[in-house]
Amino acid sequence: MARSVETVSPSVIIAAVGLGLVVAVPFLFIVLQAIFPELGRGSLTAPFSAFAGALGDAKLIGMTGNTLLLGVLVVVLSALIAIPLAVARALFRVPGAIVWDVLFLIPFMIPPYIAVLGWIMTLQPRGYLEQLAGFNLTGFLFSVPGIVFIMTLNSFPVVYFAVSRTLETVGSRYADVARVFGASPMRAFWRVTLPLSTPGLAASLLLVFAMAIEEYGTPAALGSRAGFDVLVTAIDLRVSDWPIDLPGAAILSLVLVALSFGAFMLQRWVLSRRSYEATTGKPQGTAKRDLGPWKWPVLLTFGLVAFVATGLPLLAILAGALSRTISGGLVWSNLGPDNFAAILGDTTGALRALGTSLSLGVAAALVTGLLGALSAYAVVKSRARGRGVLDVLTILPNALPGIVVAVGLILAWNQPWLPVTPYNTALILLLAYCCILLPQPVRYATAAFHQIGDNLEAAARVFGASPLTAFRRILLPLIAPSLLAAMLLVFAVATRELVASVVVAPVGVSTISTYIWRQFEQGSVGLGMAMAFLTILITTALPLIVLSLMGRRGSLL
Amino acid sequence: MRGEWNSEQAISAQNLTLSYSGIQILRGIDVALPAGQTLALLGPSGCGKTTLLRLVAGLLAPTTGDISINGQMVAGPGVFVPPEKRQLGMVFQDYALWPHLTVAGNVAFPLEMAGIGRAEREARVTAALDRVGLGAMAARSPAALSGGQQQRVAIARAIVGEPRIVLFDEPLSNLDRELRETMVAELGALIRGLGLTAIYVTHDQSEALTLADQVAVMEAGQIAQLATPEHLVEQPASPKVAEFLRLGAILRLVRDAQGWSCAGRALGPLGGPEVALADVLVTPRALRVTEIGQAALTGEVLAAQFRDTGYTVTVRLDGAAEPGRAIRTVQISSDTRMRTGERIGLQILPERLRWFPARADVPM
Amino acid sequence: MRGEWNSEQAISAQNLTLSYSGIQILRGIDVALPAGQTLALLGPSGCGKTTLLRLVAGLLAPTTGDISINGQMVAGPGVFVPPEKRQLGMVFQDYALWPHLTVAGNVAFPLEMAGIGRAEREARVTAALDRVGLGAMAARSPAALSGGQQQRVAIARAIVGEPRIVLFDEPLSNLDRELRETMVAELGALIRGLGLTAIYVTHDQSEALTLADQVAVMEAGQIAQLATPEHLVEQPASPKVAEFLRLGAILRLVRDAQGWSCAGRALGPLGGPEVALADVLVTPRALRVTEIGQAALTGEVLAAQFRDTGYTVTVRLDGAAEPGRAIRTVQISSDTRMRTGERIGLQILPERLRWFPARADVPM
Amino acid sequence: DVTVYTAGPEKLIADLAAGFTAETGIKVEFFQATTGKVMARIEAEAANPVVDVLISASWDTATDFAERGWLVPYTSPNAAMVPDFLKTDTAVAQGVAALAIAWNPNSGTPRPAEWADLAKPEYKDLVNLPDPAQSGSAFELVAALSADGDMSMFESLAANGAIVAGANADALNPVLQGAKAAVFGAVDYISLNGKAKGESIEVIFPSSGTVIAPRPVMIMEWSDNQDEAKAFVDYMLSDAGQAIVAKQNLMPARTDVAADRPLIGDLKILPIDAATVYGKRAETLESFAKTFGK
Ligand SMILES: Nc1ncnc2c1ncn2[C@@H]1O[C@H](COP(=O)(O)OP(=O)(O)OP(=O)(O)O)[C@@H](O)[C@H]1O
Ligand SMILES: Nc1ncnc2c1ncn2[C@@H]1O[C@H](COP(=O)(O)OP(=O)(O)OP(=O)(O)O)[C@@H](O)[C@H]1O
Ligand SMILES: [Mg+2]
Ligand SMILES: [Mg+2]
Repeated sequence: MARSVETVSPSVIIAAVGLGLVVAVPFLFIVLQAIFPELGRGSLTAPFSAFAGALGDAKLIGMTGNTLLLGVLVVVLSALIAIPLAVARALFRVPGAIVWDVLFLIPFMIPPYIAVLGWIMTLQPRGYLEQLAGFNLTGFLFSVPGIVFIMTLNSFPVVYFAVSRTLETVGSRYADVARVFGASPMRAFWRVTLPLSTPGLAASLLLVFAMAIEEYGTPAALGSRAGFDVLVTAIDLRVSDWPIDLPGAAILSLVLVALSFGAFMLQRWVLSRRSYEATTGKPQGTAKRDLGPWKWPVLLTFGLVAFVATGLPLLAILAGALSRTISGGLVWSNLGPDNFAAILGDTTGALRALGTSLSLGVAAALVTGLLGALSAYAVVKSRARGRGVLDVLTILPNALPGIVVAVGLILAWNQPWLPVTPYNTALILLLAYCCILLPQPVRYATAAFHQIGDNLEAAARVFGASPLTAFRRILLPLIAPSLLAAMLLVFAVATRELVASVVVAPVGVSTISTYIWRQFEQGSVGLGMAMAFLTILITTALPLIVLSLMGRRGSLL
Repeated sequence: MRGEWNSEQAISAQNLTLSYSGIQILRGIDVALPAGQTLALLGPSGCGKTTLLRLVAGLLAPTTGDISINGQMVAGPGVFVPPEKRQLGMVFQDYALWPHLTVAGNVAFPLEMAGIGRAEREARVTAALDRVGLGAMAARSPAALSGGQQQRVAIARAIVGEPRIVLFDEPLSNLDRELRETMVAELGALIRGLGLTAIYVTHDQSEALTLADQVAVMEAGQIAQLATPEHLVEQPASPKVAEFLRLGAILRLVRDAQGWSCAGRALGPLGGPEVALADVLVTPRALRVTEIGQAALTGEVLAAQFRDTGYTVTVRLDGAAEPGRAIRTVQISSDTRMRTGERIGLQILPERLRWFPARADVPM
Repeated sequence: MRGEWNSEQAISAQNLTLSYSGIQILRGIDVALPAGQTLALLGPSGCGKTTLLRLVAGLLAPTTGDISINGQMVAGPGVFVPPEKRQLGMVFQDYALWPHLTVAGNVAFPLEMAGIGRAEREARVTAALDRVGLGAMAARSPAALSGGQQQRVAIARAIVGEPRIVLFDEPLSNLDRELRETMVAELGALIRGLGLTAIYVTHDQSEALTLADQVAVMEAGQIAQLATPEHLVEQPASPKVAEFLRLGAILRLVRDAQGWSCAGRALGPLGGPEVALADVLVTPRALRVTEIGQAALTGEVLAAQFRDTGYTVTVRLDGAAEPGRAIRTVQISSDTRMRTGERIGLQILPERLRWFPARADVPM
Repeated sequence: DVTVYTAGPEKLIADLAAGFTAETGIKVEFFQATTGKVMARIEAEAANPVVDVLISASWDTATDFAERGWLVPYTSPNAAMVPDFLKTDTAVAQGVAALAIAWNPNSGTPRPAEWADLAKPEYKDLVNLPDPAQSGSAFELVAALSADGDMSMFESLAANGAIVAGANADALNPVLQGAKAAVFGAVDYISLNGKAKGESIEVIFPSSGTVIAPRPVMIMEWSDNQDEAKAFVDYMLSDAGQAIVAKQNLMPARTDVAADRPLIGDLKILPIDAATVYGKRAETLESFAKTFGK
């Protein structure tokens, strides 16, 4: 369409600049690192010399296959668990909806290595399960299904939140229309409601896929025993012991990026084939239905999933935290608040870490929320040229392992010629979190924008709103349920992000996760678990407040 | 999908009420519509027409009262038959097209649900789209259609399955007049041809009067009058119905020894009831332009607008406007264009008047 | 927001074209609308009316051509003034209400954007809502309104800021007739009272002819005729326009020595052009019912429908339908109800005919 | 100020920094992580480095950095009592860890005394090995015990159901809980710390010998704070500094500092020819992985 004469909207410019800063810069340096092995030393010699070594690895194909398999399995299982829950949550009055939301958010707050450790300590021989119930599930735990299961527990909420928010927008109206035309409730769901929630579904499955192929903790802890190596394990090997192979890690990361790029193109294709504009200029009431006789079965399902995904790991963590020694097991004489007392004794260190992480979490949520919404707007709603490039930029960090992002950030921001640099300030952590987590708000907001009819923004413009005002007053509130859910995810993950934090944290700054991790390193598993448990309790408060405020405004319940 | 008709009522509702969160939207609705007939619903914006259709379709459950379709109770105390079991078609006021399906996909949906095979389905979709003039747009997304085109897709979707009962919620409101007339004819032919039962909400009286076997005039959640079109036009049940149908002006007349008078002007003996005060409906057909000298009523031309088959002339009657009441105006038709401001005389044809007992508490 | 008028054109467009992905939607549109005037856009569904409004509003940029508002070019080669700088109001065909704002919030938005203080804003919102009869619903969500109520919110939002130019896209399509007439009067008063310039898309000719200073009849992306309402009714530019406006029947007449004849029936000398073949527009006003024996034309009553101020009677003319052409029917108005099937005679009033040169290639 | 990057335990560097600042008034900024992360950071920062003093957990880095010319030659006066094999021109050990068998006495298995014991049927499926690919010292142990490419000990371990379980902590944890009985090649001080806290764990140094992992301290050539960095190295090797090292259950580098644990002199240290061993690193890892069916 002939729009070339229109000046580019400021939203698009902000999005472009923000994406450039947060994503393009570190990514560029990762690519440069892959090409120029000596980049760290400021030298551009021997370009491409590392490719043969990294890509020539005989196991690469197997690992790539494993990675793909893992990603696909986690995606499928996440969808199977999350979609029914999301449907119930979006279309029906589920008692305690906010509580379930918060419970499903908690898996993100548990650092993955702790969650895995919790699972190992629960399911392995003589683990908590065996101590309490007399049997163990070690065979399942250290197998591909076990890995998939545990990773799914950490990622299905992404689907749950995206799909429930998308479905909330769709409401039951379109399905009702289908029923008038003879569709049974199930067919109406399969033919109308579910396809209309494609934006949220596709976006979240993409996110889950990228998260799954990029996650290190679980496959490393469980997969090596199952002989199941994935690309991230190989990447981590390259940076875990001397000699460090940064170019190799960068190159393998690019393979991961390529995989997620493929998934992204698939998602784009799905979304561009059809229109999903369920929010029109003729608003229709979307009151939620009562569950009726389904109330208890649904509550039971929610309860079961929450118990397995959130309750069990939390209990395992609590057990670890309350045990004086691991070898002492779950006997009364071995239990006590010693670890909690120790944390409270070291209040300064713990509190500082907590304060740092919470403020970084909030800041990351705000920055990625804003930037994500603007980028998604630029991609979905604007007609700006080059918006495809922006869309690609928002997907790049999706599959980058945290450590590689961290290296990219250091390479980028520690250049001697930079007059000012966020490096060695807490800002670099914020940049790292934003880069790693930006895909969440972007995907969520993209999905939400796909649902909004164009005339709603057009009307605002006609009535005198500048592009930014129209964005703020009309579009932002309309995508708010999705965006806020994504921002809560960002908050939850940012408060416990470890890998990038460890590498880029300015000297002397510790975050919750680095604090916990250092306790582990010294063998103080109990201390780390106690800290983890406390911080989860504290970080839960914020989502709880946000969700109940939104619930009161009626946009979520 | 067509079935055998029985001679029972295709749709009947007894004493329906509906409240949204305490506000009564519908009260005491009784409808009985024999199979094969068309009921037009007329009524002011917000009076509850769409709500009534939603009740019949099964998209809402009545607060009290019951609904039967073809003799089977579909909604009532302890009974609720879901929409898909009611076998209807419906044109939604806001179209409610599925955005993710193409035009053809939207129209094919009812056939798919009825389990009709692909080949027949495609043929029928094409036929339905051709019927509404959108044969060429089958593959488009509904979002890439104009408003009227979308509305026509909604119509095609409602009729493609030839359901026994079709509910039309202002199905032609966004179509131009030429198309509207064609579509009215098409729909009429379809409804009669297949013996469909239809409820047809419209704001266009000519549509209502053309298509309907019965017309229900609704007002504030109630049915003010339910009658055949002729009956409605000739014998509106109340001044309000007459006003709503724009049948003419309602004048309040006072009787004295000489006969009736209006706003102080004697009109002579016009017949009418033996009461001191009465409201009378003066339709344009009850007035004839005559010379000012001989005229019972005189007035000034306010406007002359070309409509359909001639000019509609609005005349302000002479005589003091009574306090608190609108200036009395009447409309007549004329095949010449009268000048605004021209003064004319009007003669009343008593046999074409319709009398209502005046209710002193309701100022007209 | 009201400004000084200059005597220039408030809106003008030269040679506008618009294509969506290769398909030409609008072609060679030229419009010039002086300040304070109202232009009605009439045209069949899908002809491009909404698209034209969107071009004027700045929601689309023309493929070629330019648009000026109050003498300033707002769209053209290398120029594009965004919508918010064009200071318009608009009623969208699909209302475009914001679901997250209340009714009052929707209506207040244009005032907020204009930076009007809270107190004045509230007063004006209340006034605008009262104007459309929704004063009591200010605090509701638009989703809890009926279709017609939503449409009225859209109207209130468009006029609350009293913008210099208002674009109405079928603003009354979902309102009942009584309300529609009230609203037409309201809008007319507002437009004239504030000296607004308006483009008004409608399918209701009476609305168009009532409100508009000029009427543009569009057809397939082009403007077929742009004229004053009187001119349009009296002198339609083409048979197509006349047909679209439903002004009457178009008959194809053949001239021979005795004068004109239609489908084999001699009509006598009716005047008209000195050609062998002509199309003539026979409006209802050009026909008078007469005795069958003396009548130039005879026919059978097909239908008699009550409309507005009398019955509209459709008459099928006698005489063989020419192959490939529709059966010739004409409409007349009558203040008595004629029986379907009744045979009547019709006399032609030659001075009320409108002649068009017949184009043999276009079968009528 | 000195900026220290360390791969050692956080408590150690925190105490050293505090002690140093108390003594000299010079502030110490430190960054603590695993060897890999510390090195990745240094590599990435190389264009504009910030680190003054590096404490690595792997001697190999010291050799490599010296070859690159990134290190300043410095011999601390306090290093006199550090054995020669724990110091070079450019690096000196801060402390030393050794690899050992970490065995859970509650596991119901007999107390192992030798590496080879863990291949016995009593330990079937009950032995963890740290992954030599992820830990430099574990690699050295594998190299030392598979001299001349003889993988037989690991083959028998694998046959006995021993598994390779991630890095050090991942290997130790199941032993503590009792899922496994012993770690083959645990880093001693972590297990000793656990024992001190009451965990049921015993650290056994096989008399056939083990490998040690000295923790070299280096001063970076680009440092603008050479004097302060040297002062810090001096402090680390002072009596006070070495006592702090000993408190973490590491062996002090100075032979004259006592510690509450077996010291270097008490252990038989398997000889390692770093050049050859690291020259064959890839092959060794490969055949190790093959042995454990990875
Ligand atoms: N996105 C699109 N892609 C292709 N064609 C389109 C698109 N949007 C509209 N059209 C076509 O453009 C033409 C003009 O549309 P427009 O909405 O202007 O019609 P209109 O005159 O307003 O009709 P109506 O009276 O039905 O509202 C229509 O034929 C429509 O099918
Ligand atoms: N969710 C709701 N809550 C409260 N009132 C509602 C709700 N939905 C509709 N109403 C009210 O119910 C009444 C009837 O609405 P309905 O849609 O049936 O009107 P309608 O006769 O179809 O009007 P229209 O001709 O404008 O479409 C309206 O006054 C409307 O304001
Ligand atoms: Mg309605
Ligand atoms: Mg339109």
